[in-house]
Amino acid sequence: MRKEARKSTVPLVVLLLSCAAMLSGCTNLPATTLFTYGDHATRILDLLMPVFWMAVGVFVVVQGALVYTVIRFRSKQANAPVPAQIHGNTNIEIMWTIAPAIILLVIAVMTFRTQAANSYQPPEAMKIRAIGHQWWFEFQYDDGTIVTANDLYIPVGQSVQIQLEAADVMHNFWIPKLAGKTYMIPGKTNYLAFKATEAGIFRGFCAEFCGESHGNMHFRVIALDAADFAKWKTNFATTPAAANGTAQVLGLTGDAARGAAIFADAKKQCSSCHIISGTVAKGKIGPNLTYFGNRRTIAAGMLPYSTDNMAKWLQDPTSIKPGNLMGRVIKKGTLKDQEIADLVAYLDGMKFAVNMPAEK
Amino acid sequence: MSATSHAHHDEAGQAPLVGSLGVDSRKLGLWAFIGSETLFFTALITTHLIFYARTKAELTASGMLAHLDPKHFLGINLTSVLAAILLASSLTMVLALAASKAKEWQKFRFWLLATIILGSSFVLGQAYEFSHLYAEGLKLAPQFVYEGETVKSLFGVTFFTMTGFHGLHVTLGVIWLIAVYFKVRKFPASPENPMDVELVGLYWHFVDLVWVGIFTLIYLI
Amino acid sequence: MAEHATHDQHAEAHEAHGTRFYWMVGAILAIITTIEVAIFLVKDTIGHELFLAILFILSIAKGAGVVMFFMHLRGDARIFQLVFIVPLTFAVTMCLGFLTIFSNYGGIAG
Amino acid sequence: MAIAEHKLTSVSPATASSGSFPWRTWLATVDHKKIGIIYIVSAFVFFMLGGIEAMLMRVQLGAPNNTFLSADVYNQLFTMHATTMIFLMVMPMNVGIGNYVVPLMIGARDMAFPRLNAMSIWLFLGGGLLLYMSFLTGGAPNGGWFAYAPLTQVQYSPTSGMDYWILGLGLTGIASIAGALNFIVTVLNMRAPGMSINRMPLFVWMNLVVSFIIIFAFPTFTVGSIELLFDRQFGGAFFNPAQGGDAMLWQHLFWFFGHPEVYILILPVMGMISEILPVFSRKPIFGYSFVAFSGVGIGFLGFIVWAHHMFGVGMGPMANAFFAAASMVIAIPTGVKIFNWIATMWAGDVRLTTAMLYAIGFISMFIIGGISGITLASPPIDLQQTDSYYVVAHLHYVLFGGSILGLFAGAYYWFPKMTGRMLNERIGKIQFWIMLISFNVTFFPMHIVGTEGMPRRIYTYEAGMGWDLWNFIETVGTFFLAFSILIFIYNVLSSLRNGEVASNDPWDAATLEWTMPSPPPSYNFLHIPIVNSRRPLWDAKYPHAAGDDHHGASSAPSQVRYEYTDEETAGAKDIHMPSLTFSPMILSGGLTIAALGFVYINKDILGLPTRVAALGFILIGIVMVAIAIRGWIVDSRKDSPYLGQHH
Ligand code: HEA
Ligand code: HEA
Ligand code: HEC
Ligand code: CUA
Ligand SMILES: [Cu+2]
Repeated sequence: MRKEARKSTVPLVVLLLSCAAMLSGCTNLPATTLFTYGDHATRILDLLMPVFWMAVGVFVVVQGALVYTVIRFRSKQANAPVPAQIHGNTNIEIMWTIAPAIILLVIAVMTFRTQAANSYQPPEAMKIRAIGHQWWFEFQYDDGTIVTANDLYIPVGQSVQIQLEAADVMHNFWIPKLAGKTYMIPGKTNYLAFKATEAGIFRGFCAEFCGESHGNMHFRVIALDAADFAKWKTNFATTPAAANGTAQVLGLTGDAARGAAIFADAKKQCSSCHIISGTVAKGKIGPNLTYFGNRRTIAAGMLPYSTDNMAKWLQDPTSIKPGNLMGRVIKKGTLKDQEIADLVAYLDGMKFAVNMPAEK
Repeated sequence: MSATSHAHHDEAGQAPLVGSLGVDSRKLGLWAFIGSETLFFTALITTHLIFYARTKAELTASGMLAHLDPKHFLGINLTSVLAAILLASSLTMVLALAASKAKEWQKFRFWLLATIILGSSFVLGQAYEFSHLYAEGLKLAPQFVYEGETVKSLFGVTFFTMTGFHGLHVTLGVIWLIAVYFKVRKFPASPENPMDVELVGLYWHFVDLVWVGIFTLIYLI
Repeated sequence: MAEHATHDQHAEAHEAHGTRFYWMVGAILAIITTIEVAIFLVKDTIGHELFLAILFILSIAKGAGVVMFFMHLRGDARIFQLVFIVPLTFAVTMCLGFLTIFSNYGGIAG
Repeated sequence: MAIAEHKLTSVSPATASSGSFPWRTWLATVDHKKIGIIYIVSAFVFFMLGGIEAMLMRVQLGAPNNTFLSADVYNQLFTMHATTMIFLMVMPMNVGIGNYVVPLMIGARDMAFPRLNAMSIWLFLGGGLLLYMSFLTGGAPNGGWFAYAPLTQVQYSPTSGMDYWILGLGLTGIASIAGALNFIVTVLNMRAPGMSINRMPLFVWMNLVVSFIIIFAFPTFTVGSIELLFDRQFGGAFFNPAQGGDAMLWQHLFWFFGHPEVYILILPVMGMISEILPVFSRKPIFGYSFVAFSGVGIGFLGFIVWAHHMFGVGMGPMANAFFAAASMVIAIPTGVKIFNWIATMWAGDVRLTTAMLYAIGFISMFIIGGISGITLASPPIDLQQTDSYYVVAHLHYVLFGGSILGLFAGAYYWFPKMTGRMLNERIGKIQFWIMLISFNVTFFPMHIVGTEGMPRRIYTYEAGMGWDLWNFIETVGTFFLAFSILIFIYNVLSSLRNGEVASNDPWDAATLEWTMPSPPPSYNFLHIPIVNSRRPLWDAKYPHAAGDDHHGASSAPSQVRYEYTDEETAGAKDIHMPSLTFSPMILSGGLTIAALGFVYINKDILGLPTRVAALGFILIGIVMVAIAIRGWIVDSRKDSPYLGQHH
């Protein structure tokens, strides 16, 4: 009897864990796939749910049969007689070959329907080009006339078609709440179409291992109402105004105009890697920093956006994000604190108002 | 490789050559190995075909195919001769086997030597072909030069890798043939001889078979 | 699977091929090769599809000849046929599968 | 190992020696049982290494924003963890147990090619050592166990790590192919009289199937890694899109191998389960031919599902649908196995020994892993789950919950046969429950964090994602898991010294290996048994119960013996076994040294001297190989009834 009680710890543990799983499934966590705000992800969830319950059914039946058999037929005495020597039964075999086949057929048919819906590329979809870099995302609108990085702005209620490419190694583009993953592959172009159904800020990740800082390659999707999105686009398309203003950082006062000069200074090399439209900065190695003041994060999700964090980044990019390319040139001490303060003032000052939705 | 203990190890201590399946163990092992090698060479050939199709499509699209088909490198004359040599060596090989089974050692030595010579000529021919192609601009590099024009293509890489590994197999086959030649000479009375010959023969025919595939898929199409 | 098939049967199958037979097979294979090269030289006049079709048939015949008669797979123990044909099927599956996948470069995950 | 050795030498005249550890009889051995033990022990050592790597990873992931490991070290660790567990632990452990048990089960004196067998073990060790050398020489491989291009190209992975990976796995690959050929010939051609194909134990069946999978799956991997080596060292560009190569080609070549590989890891274990369940249910396996042929079916299907690892790469919905359907079909033969196992226990006399507990645990956990596999096989669902911890959960449920638990079942089952001592059952049961529970604590939450968006292969994560608690629990679980393995080690060491002495047939089993002394003498069977049913030993013990055994049995009883007179035993000296030889080891050593040369053949580390040294290594290696082949030929002549001296 005591041994039987022990035997039942397995299902108990599994049961407890699955209860816990359900509970946590009921919380809307930042990156969960179970609360969706995009048609692509919703269709997947609608497929997952019935498949999940079928799986639970199969699990309960088979696991139950296993545990029941073990408990029921456990040897009760040391010298039990040899049980009947049964070698098989063809009818039963056929039955339990067919039963799973039927379940699988149902799963397969549902799968194909979802596949068809999710791979459809609506011709009217807004086209956005997304390029994966080690370890950040570049986003281009309107054939490259608008270029930004790490914050993907999309309109709500309109299909967008992301054209996925990679500049170096493979990356994997994933916005759990909006759409399933699609790889970004050098030498190959992939397409992913989806539609956000609610305004909000959503988490995005690079999901394919892409080298040292793969774990630090995130992005944000900012889904704006159609009007707000149109406004964002118009604003972004206008060249940033001449730098002015100041910022308090590292206990110093940074001056934006001075920062702009530093940024443009060929010796400091910022301009050889970054683009800021309307300036001499035309480098294509790093993210486009136009309207950097609007960013939600710094360095592809490494740090939340703030002037302090920006200063931290400029002080020593490598310590923030191991292996990143900028750190090979900008090392600890390359920039003096005053220069950093000026640069922060410049970059932070470059912004316009956006009607930001909530994090979802 | 040698099977020394058999299931039917009878009391007289005389190891029979056949086991529970009624076949020779080494021969079974070799056939299975040949099965494995089939997939090895198919993977190499498939790689080549994928990139060749791409190069061809790109050259056609840019209108360069007419005078820049990578195929122009591969002289059909030399390769036909090589194919014929390898085929002939297969014939001499099987004749050597027949002779060894009939215990006609004189004949056997003649045909085996012929096989060795033909096989070596194939290797030499291939070495000549490689150096010739190299001089013409086809290198183990992702581009090749044809009459002064550089083409970005993996043709050289896939071609040399594939045929190189085939050539390596032929070389190993020649070494094995030579080893069998001397073994039979040293132990003419051994009843294992026909099987030794049969094994190296199987391997040799397989290498020929691979060339049948390469010749058609790479040189002709 | 042929259990305990006697060795002598296979041995007989081998002996059945005299040297003349091998010469004949060799000659046929040589002729096939000649035809292959010949149609290669005239391939522009016969059209690409026909050229490919003939070439495939000829080289399959050639390969089959080598395997069946030189390697004696025909008439040899079933197990040898099995361990050669099964991987050959996998190999063909792989080759055709890869070529199909690579010819149609979808670009859509689904 | 001391006791085991003592036992072996005491019964085997060929290895009789006294005093210190008989190095020679082990290093130059061609005995399948000794080779099996070397495999098992070295695979276990690699298990510890892979486990320690996992524990380091888990410590790093135990808390958000942790800085215990750097990103670079973490990446090396998970690459080496998976490479170790798959290629240096589960595969060789399967081969080791198979090596020991298969010849005994089919009534053979040894493997078909004993010297080739010895070569396999040393080559496997050479490959493993080469892989681990990379830690000392500037960085272990860091591209993940499937080494996706172009990250593994030299410009993105400039250390020599990936070269070590290619060549190390190349060596173990040759060892695996040679081993598989050996198994194929042994199983097909070395069976005792009457041991027909449809009477073979299912463990033997699964080893046969797996050997075929190995020889058909490994070549594509070999080609892929040769091409990768050409890319990295000899100016190729197969997988480098920047120069016209194709990153997808690597994935196809790898997974054409990689998927069959996972069945290479599980099928032998399923074979063990199919041996253990009937013995401890005191019944024959239910539906023998269904269980056997479902294994064959899984083997075949395994070759047409490879691209289910690539649903996200944009092959298009048609291709994905095909691979999805094919993957789902595999659930059918697998289900057949599961149901037949349950039916085997049904109405049986189920004795819950440690081995049996592990076998039941295997079924139980594998069901979970298999079902999560089915959700992954649906492309839309996979697009959310791929590259997330959900996959990590799936793969550990099938690999740990499957392979490892099954291997423990096999270990408890065959340990008495291999060493002559019983493992302690009480400790074993405690170990089982700790392991089963901590396994679930470690890996079940991974399903959840995966669903909650945690990507795999990230060295750290930010707080507030809802992942912290689960990751902490997983890390705690890992320590209990390690503890359970320490218990096992204790059990093995103490049982070797003073465990209960094992009789020939401690489990009341049914197959031929239990007719022999524990451990068996070097020549295995004094008289080769004559087999007349699927359960020769059982039928000899229970003639009345064997009556209804008309499946695959002929009317005559099997002739198995396990008691011999001294006189008969003395006759054993006439049994000729192949002699000790160092040639296989020298050959493997030569190949390993040459492989080391290839790692550096085109490296600019110290300029010319490196290349010269590398070339030197290659030449030394080739010379060693040549010497070894000569020695090999000479040695094999000694054993030839026609060419050798008379004994
Ligand atoms: C032992 C190893 C093993 C085994 C046996 C399996 C078995 C299966 N695996 Fe798994 N798999 C791995 C090891 C294994 N896998 C590994 C290591 C990876 C990750 C590689 C990496 O990326 O690092 C992986 C990844 C992986 C993926 C890719 C995920 C991704 O990266 O996106 C997929 C997708 O289809 C998949 C599917 C399956 C399926 C369908 C099975 C089936 O064979 C399972 C069949 C079994 C059952 C279904 C349970 C028993 C059946 C019944 C009780 C009958 C009734 C059932 C039903 C009706 C459903 N596996
Ligand atoms: C058979 C295969 C196998 C096995 C057994 C394991 C076992 C374990 N794995 Fe494994 N794992 C893989 C195969 C396996 N894994 C694969 C294929 C991957 C994918 C890799 C990739 O993405 O490329 C992976 C990835 C993987 C990850 C994900 C990494 C990532 O994506 O970032 C994690 C994380 O927790 C993990 C953890 C563990 C743990 C905790 C164990 C534990 O079960 C280990 C338990 C064992 C021990 C703890 C050993 C005992 C040690 C001691 C007792 C130490 C004491 C001794 C001395 C000091 C002498 N594994
Ligand atoms: C060698 C090229 C290089 C140079 C020089 C360089 N950067 Fe960068 N920079 C990068 C790269 C690459 C990244 C992206 C890093 C990442 O997220 O992985 C980056 C990121 C940034 C970011 C964060 C971008 C984002 O989208 O969050 C800022 C801000 C930045 N750089 C500012 C500067 C300034 C200011 C200078 C000059 C002092 C400079 N960079 C010099 C390459 C460079
Ligand atoms: Cu980009 Cu991971
Ligand atoms: Cu798979």
